[in-house]
Amino acid sequence: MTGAHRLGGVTRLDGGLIAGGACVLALLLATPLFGSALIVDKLTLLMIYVLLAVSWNLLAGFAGLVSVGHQTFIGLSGYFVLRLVETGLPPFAALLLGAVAVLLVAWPLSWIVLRLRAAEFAVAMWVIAETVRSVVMFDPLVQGETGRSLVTLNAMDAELRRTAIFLAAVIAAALGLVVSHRLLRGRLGGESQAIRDDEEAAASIGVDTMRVKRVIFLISAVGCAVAGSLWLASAITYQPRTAFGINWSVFMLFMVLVGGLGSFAGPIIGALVLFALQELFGDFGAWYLAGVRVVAILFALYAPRGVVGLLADRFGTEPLSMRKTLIKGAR
Amino acid sequence: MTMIPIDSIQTADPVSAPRQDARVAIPHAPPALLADHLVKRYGSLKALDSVSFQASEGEAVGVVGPNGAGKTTLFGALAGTFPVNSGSIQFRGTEITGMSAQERNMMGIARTYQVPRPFRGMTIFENVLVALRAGGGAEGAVAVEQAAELLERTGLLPLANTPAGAVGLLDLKRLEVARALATRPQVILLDEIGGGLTEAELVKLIALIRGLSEAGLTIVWIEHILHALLKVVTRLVCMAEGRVLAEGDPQEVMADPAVRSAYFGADAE
Amino acid sequence: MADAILQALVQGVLLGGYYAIIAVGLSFMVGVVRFINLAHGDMAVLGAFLVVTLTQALGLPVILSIAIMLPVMAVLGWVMHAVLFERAMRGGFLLPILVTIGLGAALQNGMFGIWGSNTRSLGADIGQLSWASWSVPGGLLVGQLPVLICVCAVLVIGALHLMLRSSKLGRAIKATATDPEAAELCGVDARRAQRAASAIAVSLAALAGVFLAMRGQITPYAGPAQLIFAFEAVVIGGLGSIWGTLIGGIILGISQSLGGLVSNQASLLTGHLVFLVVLMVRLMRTSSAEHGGWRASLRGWRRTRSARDMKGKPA
Amino acid sequence: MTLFAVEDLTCRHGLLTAVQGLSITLNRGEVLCIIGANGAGKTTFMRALAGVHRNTDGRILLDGTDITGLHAFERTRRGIAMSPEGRRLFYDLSVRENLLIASENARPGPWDLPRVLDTFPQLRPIIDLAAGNLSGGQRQAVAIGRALLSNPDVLLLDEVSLGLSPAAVEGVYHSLAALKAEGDIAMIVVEQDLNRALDFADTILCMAEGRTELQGAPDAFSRAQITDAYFGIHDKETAHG
Amino acid sequence: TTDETIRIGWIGPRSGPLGIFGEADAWLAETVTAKHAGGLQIGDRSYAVEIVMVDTQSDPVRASQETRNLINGQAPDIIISSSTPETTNPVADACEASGVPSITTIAPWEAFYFGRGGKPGEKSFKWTYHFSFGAGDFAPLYADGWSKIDTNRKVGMLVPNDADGNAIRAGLIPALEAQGFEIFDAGPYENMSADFSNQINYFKQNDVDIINTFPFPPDFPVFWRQAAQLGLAQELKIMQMAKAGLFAAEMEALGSLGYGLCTGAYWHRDFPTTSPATGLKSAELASGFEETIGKQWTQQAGAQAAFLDVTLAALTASGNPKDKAAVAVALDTLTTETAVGTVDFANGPMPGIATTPLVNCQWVKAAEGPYEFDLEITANALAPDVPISADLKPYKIGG
Ligand SMILES: Nc1ncnc2c1ncn2[C@@H]1O[C@H](COP(=O)(O)OP(=O)(O)OP(=O)(O)O)[C@@H](O)[C@H]1O
Ligand SMILES: Nc1ncnc2c1ncn2[C@@H]1O[C@H](COP(=O)(O)OP(=O)(O)OP(=O)(O)O)[C@@H](O)[C@H]1O
Ligand SMILES: [Mg+2]
Ligand SMILES: [Mg+2]
Repeated sequence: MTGAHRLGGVTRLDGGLIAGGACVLALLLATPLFGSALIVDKLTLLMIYVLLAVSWNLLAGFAGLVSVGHQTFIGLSGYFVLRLVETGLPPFAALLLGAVAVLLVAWPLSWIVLRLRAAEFAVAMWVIAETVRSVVMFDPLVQGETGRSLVTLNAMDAELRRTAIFLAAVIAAALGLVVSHRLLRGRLGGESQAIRDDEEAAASIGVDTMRVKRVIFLISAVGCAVAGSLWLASAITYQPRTAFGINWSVFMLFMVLVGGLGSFAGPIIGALVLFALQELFGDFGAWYLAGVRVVAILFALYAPRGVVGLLADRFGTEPLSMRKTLIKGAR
Repeated sequence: MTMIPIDSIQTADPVSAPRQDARVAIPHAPPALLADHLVKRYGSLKALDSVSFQASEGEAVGVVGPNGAGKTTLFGALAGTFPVNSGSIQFRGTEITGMSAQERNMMGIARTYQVPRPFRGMTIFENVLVALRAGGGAEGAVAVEQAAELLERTGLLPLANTPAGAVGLLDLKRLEVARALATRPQVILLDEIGGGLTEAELVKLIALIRGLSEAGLTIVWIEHILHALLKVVTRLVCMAEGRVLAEGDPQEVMADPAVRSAYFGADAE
Repeated sequence: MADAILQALVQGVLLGGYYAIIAVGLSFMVGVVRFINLAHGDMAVLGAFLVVTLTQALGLPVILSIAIMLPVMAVLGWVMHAVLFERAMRGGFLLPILVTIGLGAALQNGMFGIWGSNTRSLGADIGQLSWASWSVPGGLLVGQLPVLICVCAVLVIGALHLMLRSSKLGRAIKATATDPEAAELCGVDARRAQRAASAIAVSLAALAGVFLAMRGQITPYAGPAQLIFAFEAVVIGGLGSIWGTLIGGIILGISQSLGGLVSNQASLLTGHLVFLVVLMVRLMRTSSAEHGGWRASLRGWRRTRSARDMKGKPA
Repeated sequence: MTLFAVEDLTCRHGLLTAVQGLSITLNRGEVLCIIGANGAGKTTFMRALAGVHRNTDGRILLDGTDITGLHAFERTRRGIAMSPEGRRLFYDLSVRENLLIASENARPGPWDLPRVLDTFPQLRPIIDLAAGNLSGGQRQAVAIGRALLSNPDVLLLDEVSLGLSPAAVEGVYHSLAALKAEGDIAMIVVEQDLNRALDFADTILCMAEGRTELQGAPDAFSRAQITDAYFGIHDKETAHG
Repeated sequence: TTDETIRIGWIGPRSGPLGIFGEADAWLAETVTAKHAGGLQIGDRSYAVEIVMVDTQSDPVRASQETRNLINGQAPDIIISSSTPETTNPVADACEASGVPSITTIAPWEAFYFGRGGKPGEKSFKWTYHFSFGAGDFAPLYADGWSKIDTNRKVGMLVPNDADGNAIRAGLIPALEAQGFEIFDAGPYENMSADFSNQINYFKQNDVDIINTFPFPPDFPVFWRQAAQLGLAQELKIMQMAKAGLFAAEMEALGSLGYGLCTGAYWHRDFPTTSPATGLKSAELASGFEETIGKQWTQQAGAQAAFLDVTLAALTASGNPKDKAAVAVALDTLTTETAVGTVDFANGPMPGIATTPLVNCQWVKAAEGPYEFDLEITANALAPDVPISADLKPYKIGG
């Protein structure tokens, strides 16, 4: 039978999408050459959204763990960056190191919270975000509620800084997508989905459930942390209540839910939708925010597989599906 | 025995007579699986009430008993799905009582679920592939090839790329077997995998399991379809109310009055 | 110092009364109905806004406003269950979390759209009650409103307990929660029972919201903070136990006020930490019970050597 | 007039058809026993009758009215009560509460708590115990009592004697026989004990793989025919009475 | 007949929890635009004035984002922003980063300057300017205000852990001690606390006559009701708020406990000033607000008008409002009259900072009129031009 079967290759649609994605990436990297500052700034935000959505989706969509406390890592990385800059580190080094330092907190945390399930996990994460915020606010550097600005970044030329942060955001988002793609196509992806579908059965076929969950948890934490430090770099102002705000979770939830929980393309679509909604209706203030939530509820109840699910139903195949197909015939 | 004419079951056998070539355990080798005085409580209920059980290397053991006897619970305890309240379990002489389900699988114990528990979000192929990679330690093209082979053997190949959530119960039961086998076990615990199969399908199933047994796999099989069970197993354990009622040669166990009243529900007059 | 501790304990207990009442509806939903409503805090705030509006815009007496608001919120809870929760409950544990967190955020912004940003309070509408106090022997002063809230909490919890224990509806709700199908077989309309449970929980939340508005202020965004307190009280008190909610609330209140004694900044933090510790201890206790004792369970917490290394499988 | 009629009932679990085209009729005072191997579809059939399994085709008529579209609780209130497989007591509630729930939501009728306690006197001493702590026989008594408190016209009993000691089985059948003698209630009983079934039933229905294998008066079939059908050893010559 | 348009970006909270600060904005923007419909004469050119309004929704994240969008999308010549460090700091940061001049106000200047990492003495920010009262202004204000009645000069401080609070703790407490007050600081606490009994006991034990607090506004009623419950309010002579108690709405929410509370004010309808940008006198600003908005006047009416005064003055002083550097240079030394008095950047405490005066006020039960509370001016040491309208009365529950 050797050589009689193999994994299905990339479909033509997906090939097109990947090629298109590569073009978009190239285009993005070149944007600072021709795009206005406005465009660059907006795209930076979009990239941060993509990174957040991808990170959160890893945990919720593939490991079945809904966290409403991932703002912990967003806020914490900002704080670490501030602290590191205060010690005299150059800001860009601090941005990178701050995000990585989040692992120091996420790793021990994972030992505890990953033993919790479902709602207990969700709520415990939220309380942890609040707890970490309280602790961070003890540091006189952040001045309690008020927070602090990353003023050292202002020393840099505005144009250069904007470009650098934008490129960093594009690379981070692209890296996030590539890493999650590799992971999900690999052994870990299958195992995490198995855990999501049935943790007990997954253990019974030899999946080290704790390890898999921990790896995914840490990756999603680092993803959020990188997004957090990019956010700080572009906003410059750090405020604990905002950085640790539940709103981050609501946004991540919205993007992933609307795009398609547990799909690869979903978070990207979700980020685009949120971005578009914000551009179009952001001026309606609270009613816009309420509307965004209502849309999320409607999706949760009536299209739980999101836009990607709708597309899949319409066209028969899911775009950029993580599904592995078995094909007859040697390569 | 008023209600179950064993002879008639045997004559209805579509494959062959019961196996006579039972593999005899090597005298001093430790049993593949040894459970000693297992107790499992659910609140006030003792689902396992001091159950001792053993399966020698390469042996095929059948487990029968009325509903709620504790058969599935025994499987859970052996596979490490949940910890027992007391008692100990050994695998080839190694103490495994405190080990997790995953570690036991890694050592070579695989189980199927009576109520199938597929990974519904994944295809049949992916279900098997994840088991091959996680428990079976296979990688790359080899894993794919082995998955295809397992699917072939369990008759699931045509459904390979169908989501597991979308196939019927019988196919899910086959998937249970394929997925357990994918972890390359030395002991496989089969829980009512024959229920609901047609005669023709039963024939295939029996052939599959006998093949496994002949390849040296230790098999423990819970089944209510006796005639199928008896074509594979060389020893029978009957449980009732969390205890082992009788064990030994299948014919003798079936004839045991306690078994007849507890399991077959008929008054042993 | 002893004086300060005594005072802190008394205040903690009184504060706990409020936490108990904000938590009891949530406890009822989570523990008895087995539905997690992350919009609980926002429903509390919504109830409070209704009373504020009835009282301040229409000039009704507070008591009358509450009497009008409670059934309105009950109907809202009923409808909410019929339209949202029922559907969400069928989708496993994920959907209720997603739906109710979305609902909460939608409520917050909707309330903001309607009532705007001003902080509102019922303190002025209840006159002296909002600050009057009794002095008790030992030089302690205890506020009348906190005592009233405490008494209310005990009454509500007692009533809920009685309702669950010996009313037709209570039995129907409990039965439905354990086994909706068996309940239907007994002639219970399971959906109605669950909707009624939601109606009760939502109106209890709203009542708590009114107390919040009496003892402090409310804004459309005040809900999530209340939800956290409520959740902490429920978990500390033990899921599924209605009286436990009272104990949980009081423990939370006392932790916060004792924590405040150490450092004012540590007050809320202490509450969070007590919650996390209780959660962890309970987790370890369950796993130790399952594994037959603490030692065995600790062994389980330590990751054993990889079984694959130990034994090795045939390649 | 026929009290209870089922026409061509088919039930599915997802893609699996668990019951295929079953039809029965029943009058007051009549008892139908359903027998069949594990997984034959008996429970699914009973659940469909009671209205808790809703993925069905076919019609169910009570007193000539089509009740197919009704919810389980509505059927209970119209006179179909079931003691389900596994008893399904409310384990954290007391025996009294278990019984009260049924009587509170029942239509008016002859059955009330005292009468149930007279019928099952063994429940008196344990009335305030949590149902989860009862023995198998006690549980079964509570489950049947609970069903009776709904004052049914049609009583569905799934696995009446399963897990009961012979004495307990004797007791239950004694009560059921008395009920049958009163002639007000029609009963459908799933029974694994063939002798019991043959003794107690006016009609037996033997199922295998969701289909009717045998249907008719108990004495219309030979023992061999029944046992063959019972174990799903499907033989076209001997099946169908 | 205008040659060019000056575009002013005005970013402020108009919805969300801080929305009350922005109530007057739209009306003031209209008034100013209408007044300059014929063009603003700068040098020899006349410019049309366009004010672009942006709502932060009280969200610092959105404030930062919208500022960048505004800068990139609409090329404003200047950006102005006000009300709380949570608004001004992110906006100023974004402006500084993009090289657009900005003026901000209504946030203690220390919270603005040090909160953003400014260093004392040196010119830390190139593009961002701020005028407001400062923590240092409170000591003379209070020393004057509290001396109007007889007290034991023991002061309890209730100050949270935030930028305002830290600035106060560092600056005000020593200054008050220097003025001969005995200070009892209950220590920093986290906002949104539900229980203040520890602090109240501390104050009671030390028998304070005066309490001074700078709370997050929603915390104050919780504290104050508890203070009444625990008998502290009954023993006090002066309850001095800052940050909280700026608006009548807050007092209304307190009911009878609100009569007699003291608060500093950065503007009042009795200020003897005129706003050049709107052309309205203080009393006119207040009544205009009440007519247009339909609510009781707030300090924001005048403060925001002053804000526009400074903005137009800076643009005018630059000589060329389209030249960002020129605007910034003009701001370095700008001195101008506004609705809140003289704003003088040349002699500010830090480069780019100007201070404005405060008066001390007491909320009293309104004698007449449609509103429940009136704000009486009781002390004016920092703004001697402003007339005192009432004597300070010792606090008594119910007024
Ligand atoms: N998770 C559980 N919680 C409480 N009781 C349980 C649980 N699992 C099983 N039981 C009880 O334990 C007893 C044994 O159940 P088990 O599933 O082992 O029976 P079984 O022999 O496999 O029966 P069947 O032939 O019906 O599959 C039953 O009374 C069952 O109700
Ligand atoms: N919830 C379910 N989902 C899927 N399949 C089911 C479900 N319940 C039962 N089945 C399947 O439907 C078929 C009929 O089951 P049913 O429980 O009706 O049989 P039964 O005759 O009552 O068996 P037993 O004697 O074991 O009680 C079986 O193949 C069973 O596996
Ligand atoms: Mg079983
Ligand atoms: Mg059954």
